[in-house]
Amino acid sequence: MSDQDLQALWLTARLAATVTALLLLIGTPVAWWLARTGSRWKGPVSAVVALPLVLPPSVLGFYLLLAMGPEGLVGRLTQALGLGLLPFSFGGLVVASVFYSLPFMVQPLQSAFEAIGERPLEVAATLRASPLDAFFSVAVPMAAPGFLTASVLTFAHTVGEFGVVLMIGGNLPGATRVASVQIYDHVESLAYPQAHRLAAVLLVFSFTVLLAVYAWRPAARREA
Amino acid sequence: MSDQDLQALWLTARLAATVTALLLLIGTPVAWWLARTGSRWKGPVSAVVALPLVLPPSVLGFYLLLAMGPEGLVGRLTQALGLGLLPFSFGGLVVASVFYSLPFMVQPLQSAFEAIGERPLEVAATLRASPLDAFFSVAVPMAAPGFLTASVLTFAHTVGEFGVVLMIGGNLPGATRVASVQIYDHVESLAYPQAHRLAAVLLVFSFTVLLAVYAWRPAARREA
Amino acid sequence: EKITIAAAADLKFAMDDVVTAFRQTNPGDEVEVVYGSSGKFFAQIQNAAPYDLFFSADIGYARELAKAGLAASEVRPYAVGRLVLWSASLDARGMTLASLADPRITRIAIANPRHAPYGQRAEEALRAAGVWAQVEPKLVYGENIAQTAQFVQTGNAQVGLIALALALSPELSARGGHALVPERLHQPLEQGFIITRRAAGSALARRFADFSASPPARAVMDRYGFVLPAGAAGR
Amino acid sequence: MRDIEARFQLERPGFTLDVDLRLPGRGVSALFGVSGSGKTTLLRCIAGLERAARGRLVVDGEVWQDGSRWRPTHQRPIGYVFQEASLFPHLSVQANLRYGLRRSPGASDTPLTQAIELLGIGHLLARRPAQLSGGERQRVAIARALAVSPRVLLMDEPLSALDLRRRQEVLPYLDRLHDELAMPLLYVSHAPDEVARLADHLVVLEQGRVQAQGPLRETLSRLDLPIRLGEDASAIVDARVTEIDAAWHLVRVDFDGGHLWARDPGLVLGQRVRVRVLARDVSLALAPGTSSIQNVLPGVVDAVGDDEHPGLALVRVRVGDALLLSRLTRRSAAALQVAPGQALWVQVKSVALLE
Amino acid sequence: MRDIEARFQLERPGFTLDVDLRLPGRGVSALFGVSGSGKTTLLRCIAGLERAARGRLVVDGEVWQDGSRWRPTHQRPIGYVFQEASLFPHLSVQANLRYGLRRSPGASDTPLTQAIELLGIGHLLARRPAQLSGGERQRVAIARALAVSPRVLLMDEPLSALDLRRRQEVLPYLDRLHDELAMPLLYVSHAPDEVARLADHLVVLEQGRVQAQGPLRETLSRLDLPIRLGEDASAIVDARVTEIDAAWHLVRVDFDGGHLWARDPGLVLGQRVRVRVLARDVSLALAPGTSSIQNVLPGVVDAVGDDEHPGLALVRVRVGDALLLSRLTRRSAAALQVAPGQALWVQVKSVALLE
Ligand SMILES: Nc1ncnc2c1ncn2[C@@H]1O[C@H](COP(=O)(O)OP(=O)(O)OP(=O)(O)O)[C@@H](O)[C@H]1O
Ligand SMILES: Nc1ncnc2c1ncn2[C@@H]1O[C@H](COP(=O)(O)OP(=O)(O)OP(=O)(O)O)[C@@H](O)[C@H]1O
Ligand code: MOO
Ligand SMILES: [Mg+2]
Ligand SMILES: [Mg+2]
Repeated sequence: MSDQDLQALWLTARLAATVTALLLLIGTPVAWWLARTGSRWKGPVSAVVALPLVLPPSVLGFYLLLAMGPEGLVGRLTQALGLGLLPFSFGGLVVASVFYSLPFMVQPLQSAFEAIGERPLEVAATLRASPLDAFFSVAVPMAAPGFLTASVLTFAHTVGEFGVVLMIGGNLPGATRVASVQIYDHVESLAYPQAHRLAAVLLVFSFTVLLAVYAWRPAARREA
Repeated sequence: MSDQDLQALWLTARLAATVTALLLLIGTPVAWWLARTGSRWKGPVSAVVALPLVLPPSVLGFYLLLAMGPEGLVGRLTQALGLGLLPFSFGGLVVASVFYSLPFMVQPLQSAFEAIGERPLEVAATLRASPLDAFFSVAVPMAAPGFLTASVLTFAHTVGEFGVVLMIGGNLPGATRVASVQIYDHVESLAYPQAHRLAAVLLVFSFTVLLAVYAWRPAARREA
Repeated sequence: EKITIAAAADLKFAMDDVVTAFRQTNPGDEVEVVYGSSGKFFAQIQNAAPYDLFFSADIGYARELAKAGLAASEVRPYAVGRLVLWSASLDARGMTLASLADPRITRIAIANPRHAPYGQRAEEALRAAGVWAQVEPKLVYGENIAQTAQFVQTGNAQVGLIALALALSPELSARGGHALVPERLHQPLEQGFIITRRAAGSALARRFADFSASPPARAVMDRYGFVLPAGAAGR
Repeated sequence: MRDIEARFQLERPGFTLDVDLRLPGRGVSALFGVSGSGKTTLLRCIAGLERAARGRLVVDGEVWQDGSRWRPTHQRPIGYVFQEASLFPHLSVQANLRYGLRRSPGASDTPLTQAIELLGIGHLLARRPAQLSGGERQRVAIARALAVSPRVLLMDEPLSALDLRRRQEVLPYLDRLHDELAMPLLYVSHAPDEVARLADHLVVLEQGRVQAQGPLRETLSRLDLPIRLGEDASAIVDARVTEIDAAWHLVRVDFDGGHLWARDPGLVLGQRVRVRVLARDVSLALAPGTSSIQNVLPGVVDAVGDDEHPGLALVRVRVGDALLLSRLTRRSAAALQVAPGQALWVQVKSVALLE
Repeated sequence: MRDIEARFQLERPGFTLDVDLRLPGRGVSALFGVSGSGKTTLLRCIAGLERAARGRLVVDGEVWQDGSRWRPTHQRPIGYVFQEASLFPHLSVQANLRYGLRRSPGASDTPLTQAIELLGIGHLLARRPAQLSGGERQRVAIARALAVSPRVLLMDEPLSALDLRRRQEVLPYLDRLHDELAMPLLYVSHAPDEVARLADHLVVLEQGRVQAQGPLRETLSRLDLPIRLGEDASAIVDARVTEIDAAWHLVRVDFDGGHLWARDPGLVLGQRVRVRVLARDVSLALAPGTSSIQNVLPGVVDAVGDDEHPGLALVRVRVGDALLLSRLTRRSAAALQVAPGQALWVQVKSVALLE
């Protein structure tokens, strides 16, 4: 495997890890709110969260490119803030992927939170746990399988991301040329053996990680 | 909007619906088995099911193209069965998408089944329900939110599918030119207004569907 | 110094060799090449993509960018592409466009005529040869010319209309022969490049632009079947 | 042979179930034992919910489990009331009740209709389980188990969340039920009065093993066992109604050793009844006195045993053919010089007619 | 004012809670009522788990709820034992027990250590809740609620899954607990013996409304109420230990109206005790006889009332300052010509010393 391949793999891992971490921070409160609110905004917010799903990645990438470009709304904002432009940078990929993978984090988490029900949180409250405390000490551990599913889906989905990255990444080695793009490049260059090799590495690596994750997977907890 | 655009939208809807229906059939037993087995194959099978996630769609598409081509294993099989070759056909897209979207069906369903626990099924058995009967009359309705999440993720993911379709679709109007490809084509042809229009239609349509689905969403059931 | 070049997919092998040649004479410089479809590069450059030179498969894209003020140089033609019939499973050497009507040929790959220059020319040629009506139902469309070649190479399409440059590449020439499509059957595949606005101050970009018109580069291009457009020599 | 033959071994970390039971094919068998003694586990084995249990189970001549044979739960004609109500949260009360009924070919609506009325849950049919109180949930669970017209009824503390009055309404119903349907009922309970009232057969479990089993009457009059029943040690006497005193709402029941007056639960002349006499209600005297105690019978001391409490003694007195238990302080026993063979008067403050 | 003042209105489909209670700031208040009468709902209101409830709640002078003021559950110093054990399924027994303790600044380990020992759950600490029996779960839930050293303890039928022996061990402990900690205990129970044993104050709920409330002694000796207690109608007498008969394991307790002998639960001389005398254990006689009944006291009939059963009467007899209840057949009452003002002998077969 070439240095470029290794670089692409490493970039992919960094991107997926960053996006998963950010989405755990962003998606968890959203999922929690959706799971427990009775607000009439619940439906619309759910739909908005799910929207990135139905947008084809290349289309999403195109519109993100327009939005984050020098004439786009986001682009003007980031420029005004002195952040420069997001497309064609690692930061841009992260922002786009967070947006793109949001539903993969939120939906499984929401289901997991809903499955907990009210009672454990009521019990926690009677045992002096503030809502925040109960969230971390009861809801989060009880939703552990959901967190696992959500994180695996998010991480994997980011690793497998292609259309968005191709559009707003610009295929820059070390910054935006992730493994999926690199393999695609190999394929487009008709360099099949190289493509096979990198794909195999990605596959074996992913399989190993998944196997480890599932071996450690917390058993679903039954009511007590 | 042109006829071609409408045709692409219709094709997309058909593809997503077919894939979701098939995956409900295929993914449900897999998820059920994973949720309840104590077998040591559970980890490996979970990992295999999750694998399509980490494969970039274009890469997956490329290997499906190889596998389903005249020299590939699948291709030889389909030819021997008199089915011809799968690439560049609606059937091929369906097969590829089923493979590609499998984890989106299986993982939320598995979480939902796990959250049910043993007790309701034990109760059902004492009330004369065979395992199959209990599955349909207890597990499925109790996992309803999970089915919804899984179906929405699967449907949406298929609508948004691009890389795989691009690789094995061949862009044939009415057979494999789905909306995502059509929008991309507009973009590539610099026909931005057409791209915007189709993307907007797709967006509004999807949002409406999602909103309807979430409005109807069964409230998560609490323990009783 | 460092530059990034966006190049059309048909240039893949030729440009790699040009860059190798350039590096030999300019060892201290870094040159990255990104290949893709011209339409996508166009959209990206409009949105400030960090490409210093853009080698388009259709000179039209380059002209559009120049018109929009996104070029730091005039539009320079650098090659005229050629279409060939190529197959991995059949012997394409004796084929003509008329052979495509043969019912034993069920799948024919061309690039998407809507946005890929090679696709547009392929359609023109098929029409001009009078076989469009018979051939059209058998067509499958690649997103760009490289993907079109892939369809053929994997055997999913028996024949494809691809770039001569690709058919001459080591990967494809080993698998099957090709037959040139007569130039008169379609508009010329005139290809052009620009230095983008962001590279206005880059000496390296200018040097590479100049190098690409230099004899060593031309030799490489010739090897891949790219003829120099009439009147472009010496610029 | 309509008996239930149940032999099970089940290993769990820190607990082993190892029982060999023969339960009568009709009537109520009470499962008694402290928390954690394996009562629930035993019921689960019988229901076929513990696949890991080895052993043999024959019900009514049919082998439900033996070596490799294994009849799955849904093919065992049982009714099971779980220790926690365990209603289906996704179904209304009505749908919960009909769930098993719909799956029991040939079962009639009648038991369910009766149960709904008797358990007072008619007004709850449209609700979801989450909208019920604890006792309401338990009542729905009982009705649901009865609706399938089971051939064996397994009940794990079904009345624990019910108030006294409701319990007193449900008990005679269960009583009648197992009688009419000639269906054996396995009943886990911590309430000795429930056991004494309902049970024909008693199984005492301790740490997963059978400590005692046998017909209730016999088991109850064993002086080494009643201690487990504490305040509720009692004897059972079979008798017949011979007089009804309508004015005072009393009935007289005769048995071999004499007669007893009891309040009238609405009996008819000549009816056979089961009389429960609590040991704590029986005092001994050397002569019959004049007190509000109406039932004074001559008897002969049969045996003197220990009570749970060191200050108390349990005395078994033969009254005619019947054996009564009396619980008194050891000091009183000494003062009266109670010893086997001694003749004395038995004062019975009150008795309960169970049927 | 260390009282609890609780006024709540809560509307539910088909049910309305509307109560106005004043509960003593120490001792046990028992909540009594049939299934569905609103007991759980009331406890939930007090715990702050029903945000929809309007009303006013003042505990120990602190306003927990009033109009717009609302103290959230986790800031109310309560201990709550839910009707279903509701252990955290993801935590071990040990972690369940320490959950609240860790969040109660200044709370000591002692209550938990004591509770673990007394409830016999020490060997279960490493288990998961799913691996416990029903009674074991309930015991863990009780210990968990006690561990937070609450200032008010709310218990919703905490002993319903416990066997008699365990219950008899836990009851004195709860007794001592609320005594030592001077902490009010609100206790929902269906078991009259528990209520009679523990409670100082009784609240009877019916269809969401308070039907009766008052001190236990007073409420119990009301002749119109004991019927709710059925077999367990009883009177409470305060007494002091005056003699210990070690040989016979008996103690003598004196009260204003005389003395009673009871079995010795391990008391010390001079100790104050609460004596529970069940109406069913009290018979009346015109003359003291020689029977195994040790406790015979002179008394005067105070009132004659109705029992639940038409054949029975409840007679209230004044013995010194104390009021005892006797339950006898109307026929006996007639035979003895029982009437207010009549002097007679009260035979008490057995009494329970509650402390
Ligand atoms: N979530 C709910 N929605 C609607 N009604 C409810 C809900 N919870 C309880 N109820 C009703 O409110 C009434 C009081 O319920 P509550 O749980 O307070 O009764 P309880 O006195 O505790 O009874 P039990 O002894 O059976 O536990 C009942 O009629 C019950 O059906
Ligand atoms: N899933 C399990 N894993 C391990 N041990 C268990 C499991 N379930 C129950 N036990 C243990 O097995 C023993 C018997 O449990 P079982 O539930 O049969 O008791 P029980 O007699 O029904 O008690 P209770 O009256 O408290 O309900 C207990 O010691 C319990 O801790
Ligand atoms: O090189 Mo192209 O833009 O795929 O025809
Ligand atoms: Mg149990
Ligand atoms: Mg309740």
